[in-house]
Amino acid sequence: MRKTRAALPELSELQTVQHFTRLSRKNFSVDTALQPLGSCGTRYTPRGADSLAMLPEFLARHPEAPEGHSQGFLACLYDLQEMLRVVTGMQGISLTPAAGAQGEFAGVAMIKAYHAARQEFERDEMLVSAADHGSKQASVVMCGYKVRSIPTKPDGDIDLASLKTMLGRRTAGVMLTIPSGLGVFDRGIEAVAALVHGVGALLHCDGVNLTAILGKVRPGDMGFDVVHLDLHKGFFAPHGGGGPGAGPVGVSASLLPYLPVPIVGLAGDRYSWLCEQERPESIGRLSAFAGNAGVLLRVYVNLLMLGREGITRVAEYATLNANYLLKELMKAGFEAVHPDRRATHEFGVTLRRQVRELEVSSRDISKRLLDYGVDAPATWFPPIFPECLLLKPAETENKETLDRFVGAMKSILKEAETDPDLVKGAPYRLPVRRLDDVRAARDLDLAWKPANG
Amino acid sequence: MRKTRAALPELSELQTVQHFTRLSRKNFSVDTALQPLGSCGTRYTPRGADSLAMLPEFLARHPEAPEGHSQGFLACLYDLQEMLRVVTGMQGISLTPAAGAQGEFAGVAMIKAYHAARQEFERDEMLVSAADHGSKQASVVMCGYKVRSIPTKPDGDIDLASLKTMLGRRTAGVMLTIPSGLGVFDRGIEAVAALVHGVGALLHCDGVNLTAILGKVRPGDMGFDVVHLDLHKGFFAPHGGGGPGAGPVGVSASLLPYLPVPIVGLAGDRYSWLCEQERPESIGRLSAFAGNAGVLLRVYVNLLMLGREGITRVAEYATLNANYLLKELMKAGFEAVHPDRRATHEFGVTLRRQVRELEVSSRDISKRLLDYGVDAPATWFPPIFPECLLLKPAETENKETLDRFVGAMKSILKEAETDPDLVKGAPYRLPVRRLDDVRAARDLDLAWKPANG
Amino acid sequence: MLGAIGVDSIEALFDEIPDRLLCGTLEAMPTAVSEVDASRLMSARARLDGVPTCFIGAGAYDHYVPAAVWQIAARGEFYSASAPCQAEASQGTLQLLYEFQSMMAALTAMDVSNASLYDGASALAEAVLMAVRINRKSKSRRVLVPKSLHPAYRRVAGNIVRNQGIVLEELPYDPAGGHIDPVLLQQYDGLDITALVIPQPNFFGVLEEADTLVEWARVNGAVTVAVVNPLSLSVLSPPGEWGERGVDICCGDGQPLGAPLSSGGPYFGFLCCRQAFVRHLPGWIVGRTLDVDGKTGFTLTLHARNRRTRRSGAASNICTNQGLMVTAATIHMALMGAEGLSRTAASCHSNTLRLGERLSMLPGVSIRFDRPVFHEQVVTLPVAANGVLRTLAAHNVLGGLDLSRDYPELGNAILCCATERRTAEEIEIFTGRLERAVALQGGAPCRLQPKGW
Amino acid sequence: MLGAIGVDSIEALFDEIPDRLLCGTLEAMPTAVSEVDASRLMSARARLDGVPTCFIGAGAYDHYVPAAVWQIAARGEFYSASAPCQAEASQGTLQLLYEFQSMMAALTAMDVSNASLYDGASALAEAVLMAVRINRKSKSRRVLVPKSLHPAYRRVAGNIVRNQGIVLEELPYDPAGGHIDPVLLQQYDGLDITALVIPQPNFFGVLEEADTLVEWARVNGAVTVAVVNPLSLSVLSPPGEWGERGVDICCGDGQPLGAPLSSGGPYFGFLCCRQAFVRHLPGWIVGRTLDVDGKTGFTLTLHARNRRTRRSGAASNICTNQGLMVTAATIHMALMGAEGLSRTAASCHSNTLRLGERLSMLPGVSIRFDRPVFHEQVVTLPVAANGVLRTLAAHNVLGGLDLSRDYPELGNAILCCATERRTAEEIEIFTGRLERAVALQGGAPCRLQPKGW
Ligand SMILES: Cc1ncc(COP(=O)(O)O)c(C=O)c1O
Ligand SMILES: Cc1ncc(COP(=O)(O)O)c(C=O)c1O
Repeated sequence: MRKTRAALPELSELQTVQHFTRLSRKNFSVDTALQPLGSCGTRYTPRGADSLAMLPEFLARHPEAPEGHSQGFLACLYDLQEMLRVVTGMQGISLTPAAGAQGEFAGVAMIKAYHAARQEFERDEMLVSAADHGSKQASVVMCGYKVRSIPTKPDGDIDLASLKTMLGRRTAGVMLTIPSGLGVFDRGIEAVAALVHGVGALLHCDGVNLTAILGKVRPGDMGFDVVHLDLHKGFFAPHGGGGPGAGPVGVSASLLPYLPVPIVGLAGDRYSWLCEQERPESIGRLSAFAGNAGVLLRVYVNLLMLGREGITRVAEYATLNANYLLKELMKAGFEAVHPDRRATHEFGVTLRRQVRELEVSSRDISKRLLDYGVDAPATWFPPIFPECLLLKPAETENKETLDRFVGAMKSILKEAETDPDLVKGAPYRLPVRRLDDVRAARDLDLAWKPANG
Repeated sequence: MRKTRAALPELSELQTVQHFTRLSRKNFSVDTALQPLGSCGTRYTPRGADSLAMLPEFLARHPEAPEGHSQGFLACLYDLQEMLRVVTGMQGISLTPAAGAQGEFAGVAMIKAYHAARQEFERDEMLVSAADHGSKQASVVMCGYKVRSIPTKPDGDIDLASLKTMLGRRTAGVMLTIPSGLGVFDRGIEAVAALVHGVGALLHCDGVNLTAILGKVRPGDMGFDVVHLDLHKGFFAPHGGGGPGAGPVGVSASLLPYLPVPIVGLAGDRYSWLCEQERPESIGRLSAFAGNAGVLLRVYVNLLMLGREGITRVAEYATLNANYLLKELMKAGFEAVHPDRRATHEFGVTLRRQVRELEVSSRDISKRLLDYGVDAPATWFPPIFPECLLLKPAETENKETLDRFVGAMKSILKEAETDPDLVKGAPYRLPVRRLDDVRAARDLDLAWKPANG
Repeated sequence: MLGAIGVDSIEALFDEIPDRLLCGTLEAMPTAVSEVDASRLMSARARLDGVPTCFIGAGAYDHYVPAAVWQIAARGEFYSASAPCQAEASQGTLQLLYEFQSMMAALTAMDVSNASLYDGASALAEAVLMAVRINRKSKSRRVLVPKSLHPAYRRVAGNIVRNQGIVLEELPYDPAGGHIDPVLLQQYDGLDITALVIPQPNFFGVLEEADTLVEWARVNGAVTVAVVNPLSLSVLSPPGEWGERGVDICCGDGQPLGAPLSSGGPYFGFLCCRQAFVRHLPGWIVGRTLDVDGKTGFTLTLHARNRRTRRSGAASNICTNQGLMVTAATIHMALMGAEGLSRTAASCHSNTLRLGERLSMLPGVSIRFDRPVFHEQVVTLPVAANGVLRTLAAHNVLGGLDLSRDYPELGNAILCCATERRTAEEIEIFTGRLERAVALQGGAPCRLQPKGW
Repeated sequence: MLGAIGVDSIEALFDEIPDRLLCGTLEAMPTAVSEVDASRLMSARARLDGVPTCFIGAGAYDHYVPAAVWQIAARGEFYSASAPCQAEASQGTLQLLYEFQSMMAALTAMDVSNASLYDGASALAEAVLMAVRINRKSKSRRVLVPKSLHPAYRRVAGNIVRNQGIVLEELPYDPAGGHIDPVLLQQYDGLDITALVIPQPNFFGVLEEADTLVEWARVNGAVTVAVVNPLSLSVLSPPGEWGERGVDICCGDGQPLGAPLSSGGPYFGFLCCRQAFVRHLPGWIVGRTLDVDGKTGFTLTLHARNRRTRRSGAASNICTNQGLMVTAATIHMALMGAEGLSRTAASCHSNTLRLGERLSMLPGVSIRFDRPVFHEQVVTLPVAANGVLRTLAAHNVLGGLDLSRDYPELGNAILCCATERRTAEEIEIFTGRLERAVALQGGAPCRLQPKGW
């Protein structure tokens, strides 16, 4: 038995409501910030998708409810599997990974299982694009592989020559993001796929940016063996201040047996769970039940409402917005990372020149953007391009908002020229001024204690 | 057929959500303002009451649904009638009036019907306490009565001597608020009731302040013939920026036949509507269906959760808070309207002296309070005490909040002494500075037109 | 706190209440229950009522409300805001009300709108009172009210205006068309008629010859009062354009604009009029003005404020209105736009026509009136409606409203409505069930084979 | 916008995609439906599943979630916020996460907590990886995992750590007590064991001898990992106080803290540890720091940031977590307080005991284990569980989890749970139905007379 009561707050309902309502108002968010530039790919979730995913019966459904009490729910998941199969062009889908990183892990684990089934144990390397996201390193290591980095050419596409020299009998797979983390579509993707498959390795796609090409071109058609999606980024599930997500994986025929469980099956008109017993070669389950079911339902409803026409429209409008914004920023004197390429739904702007000439960093500029009511993009990604702003205007932004953003960037540039300290001191108009990260990491204060008030 | 499309906005869902979310953030409210001082008696509605009143079946219920599909809903209303009967000590309740003013009208209309049934058509006067609310005038006129005003003594109680001279064969009824609009409990109420009944007139109670004495003393026991409650003020229904409300009326035996319909009846274990046919002497219905049913359900759930103990606690805490605040403000140099009386759940502080000496008005002070994050009380009520602040701290406020309020009042007083223009220019920290009411009434702009942007 | 006040118990704060009046513990009031227990009770009661398929309209319509509407309207900042007495601290609510007034003006094609009344029926009462105030030339206080107007509206208006010597005179409807035959008005030519009320569509769903009626009134010096369904105005000619100059006053119930059925309330009434009559408009009115810095802001204006202060001359007693419902309606209209509203209206209309078509194919069942309808229609059955409707209800279908109480002359008639939410399948089920229910009551024999319903 | 970009169609923006890869219209993807239509489909599917009375626990518990929790968590400012990368624009989320960490530390009596992981099972995998990293002295990578731990947790942990040479070794449970008999551990005395996992309560609801197990691990140099139910910690001894010095790591699933069942997710995993190990803690961690003006603020700290940048050395791939669920849990804990949580826990416990008592009175039915339980328990039936549970489900009762797949050695055993939401009446219904279902399967004859269930 517990001896002393846990030191939780003891508040009235009104005090609780007031406290958290006030906290909420300190956040930027899609619903409130002036120009949310799709940081982390955050998108608006239609309120209808949200409500319909939370019908009382769905909220009350126990994960171990018998299939007889689950046909409605399973039908939704099954339909979602089918929709994702169609839009990715893959052969099979498992919805269960809880986020992009877990989907990424599942992909690598399936590749491992595939080679293991072929007894090709000498394959111990994963080749990862140099422009890629940090989580890949960890996902690969978690599967017992070594990582090697594939260089990209100045135009952003994979350097095929280098790739050729790196591929071999030790290659288990190659991991790319398409469109890439800098928003370019790799024009040599078919050649890449051919080379990879040529050595018996598999091609792994980070689908976090798939929204940009939805309904235009599909990973399955490009030759990928596995793709994971980030439903809370490109697929309209809410971001919730950092989650929950969902990271379904789609696979080509060669990886079908290894898909993580559970999967929803259909026999006649009856839906059922396919689990470890039914799918003995599966890499298994990755969470206690079936992943973030509530997120999946939201995405399902949203895809229903978007339909065939809608998904293409999303890709088109997002791409239109990005290319317009890129052009306007270039007109305003900013330098594109890949000036000769089309933007997809995002693009990089490098502030190298400004940083050199004006002694403000891209971080200063992004903090100053906050004062303009813009939820500024992260400045530490992609790692190979320092002092770069990655911009991803969602398809829901309109021209006025984009023009306002360009206006803000222009005036910040002017501020940086005339009064750099102003920019360096930003932000000024938020609940706090610039925070001391170094202090946070050094004098760790991670939990309230009576002593530290 | 319509020729030109109505000029409504055409927005995307995200734009709509953003616009109204941003608007909402310009409001003070119980959930956000630092010290909501129960302006208009606004109270916190427990979120549970809210959710349970909005169960899908209740929201989907058609007002003309047959009784067979309404037993659950009717049971709630019936129970609420019974609870209100108990807490008011009256003989019967009709829940149907949509707000306090409609309940007030219903009360007067029932008094009219009562005298009409007795053929006492010479009764054409209503006596209304001078301290009372402006809506009474209109309610009385709407029933074809003349209004006469009853003076109060300096201590706030009704002047019995004057009352005696005013009462007579022309008196239809006497209307009081108890506790009064200035927060004093009329100690002579029994004598008043005896005098009124002595001349064959009826006694009408505005129950807007009943919360202050809930579970302590009941209108029925004091001799009132009719009382109307304001559920969105004292009874925890949300205020919604001005409604919807609910203004049930309770009556003594003499007015029972005249209660407005519909009422819920119970025969055996079956609930039914009692309407015009079943209650032929009723003053009739006051809205198309049964009033603001959703508000009534909220109040019902809340009374369930408060229970017998809870309602008394509300009265006690509200009274404690008011008396504490009064004492602290008096210590801080403010003058009570009724310094020798107990406060009930509210009290008046007169700023006569400050206004005279410092040349700031009570309006200036209340606007300055807004800068301190306090949802300031109205300064135009009660009408007989100009330059008065009526303070009504809800039972949910704690000592810290009350002390903060006293602190704010003290510093405003200091500001008024040292820099009166500062106070006169308030507010400064709100979405707008002080608004020009005169211009609003003179250059009427009541609807957007393409021309005026 | 007790110490500061100088008492030693909370009870002492109630010492001005005569002891013999204290009620002691209210045994008849139940003791408190927790939110869990309350939820159990309320869920059970809600389940008891279920969610039958609804074909009743009659003033309350089962429309789909987009999820965004209430998710935003329910934000604490709207929900728990007090009345906007302190304009500077209520700009959210006030701007929203201004937008509401603008949208209602656009929808009705009237000059101005107030910020809501309790419901459609009481709004009609206020409209009649307003008409009497406006029409100074008329001494008769005779108001023509068609019998084709909603019976509850007629009753409510009567109950509210009755004591002011106003006579509501019933205009019969044409037995074939279900509308007011303009020829009928000739009997009133040249008489002193204060006002004419024109429902559109009328209670039977039938369209009146609005232009002709308005012209008659204009010629005869009667003020015109339109009673309209706001959703219908997205497709039907708006009252501001009826006849040559439009109507003088227009009112109705706002329920179709985002209010769930919820057993009849809260909905809201609206009231619009010509600019010339704005000073007679009851209820709150919000005006646009400037603050001391010249920035646009919004405030309550005209008598709305004064009503709360002045004790004389107030023409209406309305204080609290239906703020939160107006909040929802404003969001609803902004979200739907004129385009969305007209799509909903068209879809309701085609459903109603389809229903009429299907039902009138049953033996002995026919559409009662031969004039065009909107939204609902009267259907005549070969047997008493009462029993048929009861049988349908037992199968969870609410088949319409029995008209025998209010319109015995119509025989076995019911009023049926099929909103956009009703599916073709539900209409088929209704048709099939109706046929069998009629047969059961000894009407026409059953043509259809049971299909496993 | 096209003009600014210099293209004449949106299609042109996709011109870097090789033509032969374009997928054209995706005929297999359905066309768009409106929100009304989606609502019809989803409601029908939800209704299909219904809301059976749930006696299943097994890692997901049917607790009541106070309405305030999600009304606040669902505010757009939390719901649609992106990840808190720009700390200054995310102080709401960040302070909330800091409060979450504080409350979890208080509840578990551990030094620090992270800001969440996907779910309890994957949190265990992370805890095992962390234990391996921490225990540098141990070379074996052998981790003892009791068979009394949730089977899905064991599988998930295995699937995730499998490729890193970590061995999860199963510890059998005591057949009489259902717990780990500490004597059994003697076989491992002095061996190189990297970590010991201790579930409390375990999967069977049985309480382990946690103090003894922790002491064994301490003496034998094994890192201890507790897997706990956070609600139980309001009454049971917290892991930080087990044995002499408490455990090293503690994890579990946060579902009981405000997450609806919702088919298994989204829930959230939590992970707490000693201060000394904080730099090994995966997932986001929020620290309190100061801004340039010395004002308190909050920011992501430690490697959380770095993981997103640096491509090497990351030990875990977690990026997105379960932010919104943590938001709800934080509000939930603040609202309930330690007092409220322990009341819920006590109420679950007494319901479970009552259920055990009632069930074990049935012939042939018995409680399987003789040790004290919390929250759930194993019940042995006289016939195969499968058929009995199916019969119960047909009567809308989910009678528990069939253990025959994961624990065939237990025979006809089910795991039953009765949370605070289950009423005495529901327990009686379950008991009665179970008796008859057993009889139906040829078990003991029926003792009870049907009571009209
Ligand atoms: C390119 C890329 N891949 C993978 C991830 C990981 O996805 P998640 O955050 O959903 O786990 C991210 C997100 O940070 C990402 O940006
Ligand atoms: C004393 C008093 N009586 C009556 C009313 C009218 O009540 P309601 O606003 O609910 O119509 C009010 C509110 O303004 C009031 O303060």
